[in-house]
Amino acid sequence: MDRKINVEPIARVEGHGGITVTIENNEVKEVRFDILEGPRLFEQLVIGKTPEESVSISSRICAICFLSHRLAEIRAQERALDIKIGKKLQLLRKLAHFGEMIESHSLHYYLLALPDYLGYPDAISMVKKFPQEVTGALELKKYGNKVMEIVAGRRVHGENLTVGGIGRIPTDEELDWIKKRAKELIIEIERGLAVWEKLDIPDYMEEEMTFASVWPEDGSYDFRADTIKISDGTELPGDEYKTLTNERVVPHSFAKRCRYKGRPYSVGAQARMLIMQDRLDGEALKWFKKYYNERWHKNPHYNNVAQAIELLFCLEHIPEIVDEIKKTPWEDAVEGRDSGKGTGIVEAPRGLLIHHTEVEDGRVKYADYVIPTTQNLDAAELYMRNAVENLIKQGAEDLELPLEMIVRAYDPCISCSVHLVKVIRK
Amino acid sequence: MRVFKMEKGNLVPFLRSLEEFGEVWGPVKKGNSFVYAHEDPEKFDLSAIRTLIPAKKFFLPKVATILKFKNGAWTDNRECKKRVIFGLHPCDLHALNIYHEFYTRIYEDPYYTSNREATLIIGLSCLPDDNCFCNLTDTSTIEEGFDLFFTELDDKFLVWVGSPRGDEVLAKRKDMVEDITQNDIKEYIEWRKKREKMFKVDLSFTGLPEIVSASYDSDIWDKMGAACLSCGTCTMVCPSCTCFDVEDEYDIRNDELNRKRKWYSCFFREYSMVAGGHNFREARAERLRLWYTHKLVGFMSEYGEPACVGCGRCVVSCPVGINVLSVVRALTGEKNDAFWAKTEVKQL
Amino acid sequence: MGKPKIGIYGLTGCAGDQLNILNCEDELLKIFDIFEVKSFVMASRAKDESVPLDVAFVEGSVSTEKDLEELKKVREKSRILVAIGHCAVFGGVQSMYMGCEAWMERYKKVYGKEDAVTISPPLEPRPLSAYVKVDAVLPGCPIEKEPFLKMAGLLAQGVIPKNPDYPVCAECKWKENECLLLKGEMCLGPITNSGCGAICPSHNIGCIGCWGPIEEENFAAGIALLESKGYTLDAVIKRFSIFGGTERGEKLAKYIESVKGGCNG
Amino acid sequence: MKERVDILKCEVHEEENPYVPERARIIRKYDLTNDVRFFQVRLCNHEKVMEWTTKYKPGQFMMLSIPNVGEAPFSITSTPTRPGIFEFCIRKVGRLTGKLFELRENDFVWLRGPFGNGFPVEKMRGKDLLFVAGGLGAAPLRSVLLYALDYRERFGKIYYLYGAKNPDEMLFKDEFFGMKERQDFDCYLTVDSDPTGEWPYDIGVVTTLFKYVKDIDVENTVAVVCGPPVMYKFVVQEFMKLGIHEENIYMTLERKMKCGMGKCGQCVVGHKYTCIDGPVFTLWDVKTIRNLI
Ligand SMILES: Cc1cc2nc3c(=O)[nH]c(=O)nc-3n(C[C@H](O)[C@H](O)[C@H](O)COP(=O)(O)OP(=O)(O)OC[C@H]3O[C@@H](n4cnc5c(N)ncnc54)[C@H](O)[C@@H]3O)c2cc1C
Ligand code: SF4
Ligand code: SF4
Ligand code: SF4
Repeated sequence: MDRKINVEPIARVEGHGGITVTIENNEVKEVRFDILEGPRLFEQLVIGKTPEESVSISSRICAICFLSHRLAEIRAQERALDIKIGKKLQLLRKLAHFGEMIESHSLHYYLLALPDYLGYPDAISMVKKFPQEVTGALELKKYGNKVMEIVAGRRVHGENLTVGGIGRIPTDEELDWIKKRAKELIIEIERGLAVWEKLDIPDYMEEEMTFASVWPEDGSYDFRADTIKISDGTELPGDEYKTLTNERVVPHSFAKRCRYKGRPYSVGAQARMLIMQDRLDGEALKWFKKYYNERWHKNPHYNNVAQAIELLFCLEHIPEIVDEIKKTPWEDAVEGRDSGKGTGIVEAPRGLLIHHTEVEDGRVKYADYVIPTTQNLDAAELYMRNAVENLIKQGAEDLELPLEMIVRAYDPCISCSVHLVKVIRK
Repeated sequence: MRVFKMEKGNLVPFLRSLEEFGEVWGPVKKGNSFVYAHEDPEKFDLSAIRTLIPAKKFFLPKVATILKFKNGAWTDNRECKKRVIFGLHPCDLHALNIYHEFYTRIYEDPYYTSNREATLIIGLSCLPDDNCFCNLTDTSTIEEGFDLFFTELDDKFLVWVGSPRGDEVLAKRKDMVEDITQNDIKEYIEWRKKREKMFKVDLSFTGLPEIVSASYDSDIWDKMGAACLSCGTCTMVCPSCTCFDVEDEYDIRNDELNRKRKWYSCFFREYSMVAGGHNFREARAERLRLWYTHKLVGFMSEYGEPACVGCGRCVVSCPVGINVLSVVRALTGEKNDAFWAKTEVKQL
Repeated sequence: MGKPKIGIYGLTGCAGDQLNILNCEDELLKIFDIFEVKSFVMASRAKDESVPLDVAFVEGSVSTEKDLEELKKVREKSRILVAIGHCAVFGGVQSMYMGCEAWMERYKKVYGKEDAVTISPPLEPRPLSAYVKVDAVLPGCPIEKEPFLKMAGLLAQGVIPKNPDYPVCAECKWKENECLLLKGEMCLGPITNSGCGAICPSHNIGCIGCWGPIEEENFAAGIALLESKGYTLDAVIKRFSIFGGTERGEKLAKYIESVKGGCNG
Repeated sequence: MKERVDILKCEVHEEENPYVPERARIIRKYDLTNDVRFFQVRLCNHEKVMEWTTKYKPGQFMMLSIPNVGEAPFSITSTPTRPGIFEFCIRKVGRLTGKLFELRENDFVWLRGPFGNGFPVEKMRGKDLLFVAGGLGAAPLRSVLLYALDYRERFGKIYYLYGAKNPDEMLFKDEFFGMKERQDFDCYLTVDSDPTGEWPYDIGVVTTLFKYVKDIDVENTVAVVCGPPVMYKFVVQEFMKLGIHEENIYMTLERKMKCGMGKCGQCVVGHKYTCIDGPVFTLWDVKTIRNLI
């Protein structure tokens, strides 16, 4: 049987991607995850711009995780320029970042991933059977958005958080609302988490995987750090990110590809949770223990539930972040120099995100961005190949949905992956 | 006019007590400027000079739904709110009087009238800063257009009663005021003298309407036009600017159609554009000329006074320094160091 | 008359505009109720590309041959085509060097060589109007919820909406902000389309121009003004170009040519 | 909150709000040219029909609303001497007019008005009248022309000169052809050019018709011109040649309007608001208020 399967565009992911599978004589010849999203050349756009401009531009890489991009770029710039910021600002950034996780994870878990497992084309169609879950999802999403709106300026591409500062500090009333609402919403995500228990998690793609995430120096489960941790035990200082990423260009994609020690690796909520599991606490820890099993190390579908648990973690921790913000006095940032190199490492909702910058006399001279989806592409291809091979053996007809589900499990943010490619230096 | 005096300490309790009539609004600090806000009167800043946006926002809201369309019929949608506004200076009150004439002439604007009837207006004396020139526009004192007016002297306020409503309000608060004495009048006269000496703007407005009319073809309009950003700031901050735009908006949330009106500006491109894309004032220079002729000449012939009340808002607001003072300076051949006058802006 | 049939499409961009549609949490079900959504790939697997559409919303710039193909297909079957977001309306940040440094050179700096990626030939990013007729626009990077709902409301009633013709400063004054430009900050409010509600100036942050150039922008005066406040011509031009899109890009290139020669890169 | 003491008034008064439009039904419509359409409408509220259609003056305009699209001013082309209906001729130029052209008979529009000063029909009494129209200018002129004809005995000589680009562009062609038969006034029609070759009357710009104007008492003549702005200059020159006084020469002007009541400001010229001080102006006004045309 010769067959060419083409799924394009992949629905319910952000951006344009396509999967091409070529099967000859019941043998898988090629499995390709194409990125069709056009090139935008971000690493070139920021050249010659000021650090602030570079932050505004590079956060446009992606709308869903604009804030992560923004925070990564801000961190890169602050390290390059040796700017030291105060604790209150740190906390405000953390709060906004938690908001982004909540927004993005609720969008992905409920609206983009769950419909597959439950057999619906989209979340809107689920309303009849799962009214509480869908409205709960929208409430969570709205809340995450509201947190970003308050702290980061707006829902998408807010400009309030800047290099070394913030335009407007949220008022106490706003902060109190954030805290109060976080507590109210915990019930919603727990309701959503309960759905997972009833689902059948496919196993036709499983294979042991390497994971990577940030490794916060203060021992907390957080989304920003200057160190990367890999599941083989390696700890890398941020500046040495290339040891992990090793980006290369492939002809079928405007997104570059990454491999660690010649093997695909994976980033995202699943990676974070496996690497930082000892740092979980509260209800989030209980749910993790409930759902954790050996397959987490070899099956990308668990990224979905990892996101939902992370969402709960964020909601649980927001009240204490708010309390601390309120009692911490404002300190102005300490200015450093106007030339230097720096790497900013954060966790975007869909995984490790790296912005590297080089600034000379207050202007960006060189930039390199490594995006989570770029890092996950090879892993996704590997799992898809496994899936196709096993499914053919089982004589399955419908290959499209299983493949799409694998892609969607990565919550890929294709538009970012594309532009984010390594600059070849002569 | 009836006058009383009030101890300084009585002001805040007095204003607080007015909440019984409506929301009490007054000038509060925002950055280095002031805005009218509904706050506790304790926060009102008596030293406030001009607010960023004048009190016209209460009578012609920035954006308001005037009509709703439902089941085949348009219905009046008047949202009026009872308010007490404290802190209007003489220039602001003159501007409100202009508003009143304008919005009641020939056709009475029902929205304006409702808002006005729902508002208690309490004026407050002020001491000019470097950009105030109400002495030149003859608007530095006020006789009418308020319910009460407070003049702040060293240790007390004089409270002038300007309307039966004001009288009624005061009548119920007799314990907060006292009759004035001969000495109070003397103090007031001293205060007036001191205030008059404080005006700094050195410029003559004599013969201005004629000068502006005669300068119709002057090339200063083109020079200004080259620098003007058409940002509309001047018209938004000017207390005597009245223009608005009307737009229909369909609200999918409530399935209803709202006809809205919102502030608009003669500096915007489409203001003078008619069918076929023809624009009667294509060049920014023409729009500037319209504004200044309207403010300084047109109004004069209609109402016998210029529409400029000397509040200085355009002086502190236009990013390129186009304002009544710099324009008058240019027209009368005085030294002018406004950005637009100093800079040659080369257009493409 | 049945419900208007609509499609929501994305070409090359960050998907922020589609996301902001999904971000209308309280109104999302309503939107799906008043319109018959035939295609919204970012939100649903179900789609039907075979029927003609009353309204197509298209996000993103045309940056590959594939984008162009898709755009033409959508145009053909839609009665009203609405460009949403800066990329679709003006070209997006990716078009900031239009009229300037050769795009292919920059492309090669990123991908190594001209034909490194063979999947679909890349094009220098341009707005939709560079290729097809656009009936209505909603600018913004990204679009905002309120103007979108307003626009959707009118479209649902069969009326083609029109955007305001005035700049951010107007909304900024309505918000009663102190002017940042007067404080010497680089604010692009006067030359930028309103619609965002002057968010950035309301946060004490100079407008970076993300709603794109207003039709009648006086950028020459803007440049002169910022230069008088101590910014270098180069710095001003760079800032103006970020969200200038293809059109301002070309104007700026001409301007620079006339004052100093060279390019905005 | 505490009950508020009632010093400040906040009730919405029952009196008529001049911003609220009345519903009207399109009872007849047909094309006058390929982009100008004639609309006859009748108010749905029977009680208001007679009041509204008798109280306006020729030269006044109504604000016509279509929900969701907005409102715009249109000259009334009918005359109060023939009450019961309003008539408009409308050129399709944009959003509102475009939508209006999609409407069918029995559909609704919404009206408020009348607004504007209108023609000084009282002042015209006993005078000779010289009407000159170009293109769409025939719309407001038709109103005052029909009015004058209905009160024929009140006026002296009446001339009506009308020019259109070509026969297809002439509004109310049949009506005016019919008028040419009338003995009690002089109606002259012209077209700039005649591609059909069937045009029975003059060919040439409207000013060429002035050759027919004879024996008017210039001291006692009111002249009215309506048409595209470019036409005014030439027609006015002809009036001046005849010796008609500046204050007896009237013209209607067009500006953007959002309220019709001298509030929104968009029609302002100098210190005049076209909607209340106009749309009818004298030549003297036009000369003193620069920028008017
Ligand atoms: C006193 C008066 C009487 C008029 N009488 C007639 C008439 O009898 N028949 C006729 O066909 N037209 C008449 N007009 C013109 C008519 O009002 C415009 O053609 C109409 O407003 C265009 O609306 P639109 O929505 O279709 O066009 P739009 O889509 O709004 O715009 C098309 C163009 O018209 C301009 N425009 C918008 N609103 C107005 C407005 N209220 N007035 C003028 N231009 C505007 C716009 O700036 C744009 O350039 C009259 C205008 C006035 C002021
Ligand atoms: S005069 Fe000044 S404030 Fe007014 S529109 Fe022009 S630039 Fe803006
Ligand atoms: S802050 Fe910016 S947007 Fe606001 S008025 Fe000033 S220049 Fe305009
Ligand atoms: S203020 Fe400017 S940069 Fe900020 S959102 Fe509005 S248009 Fe964009």
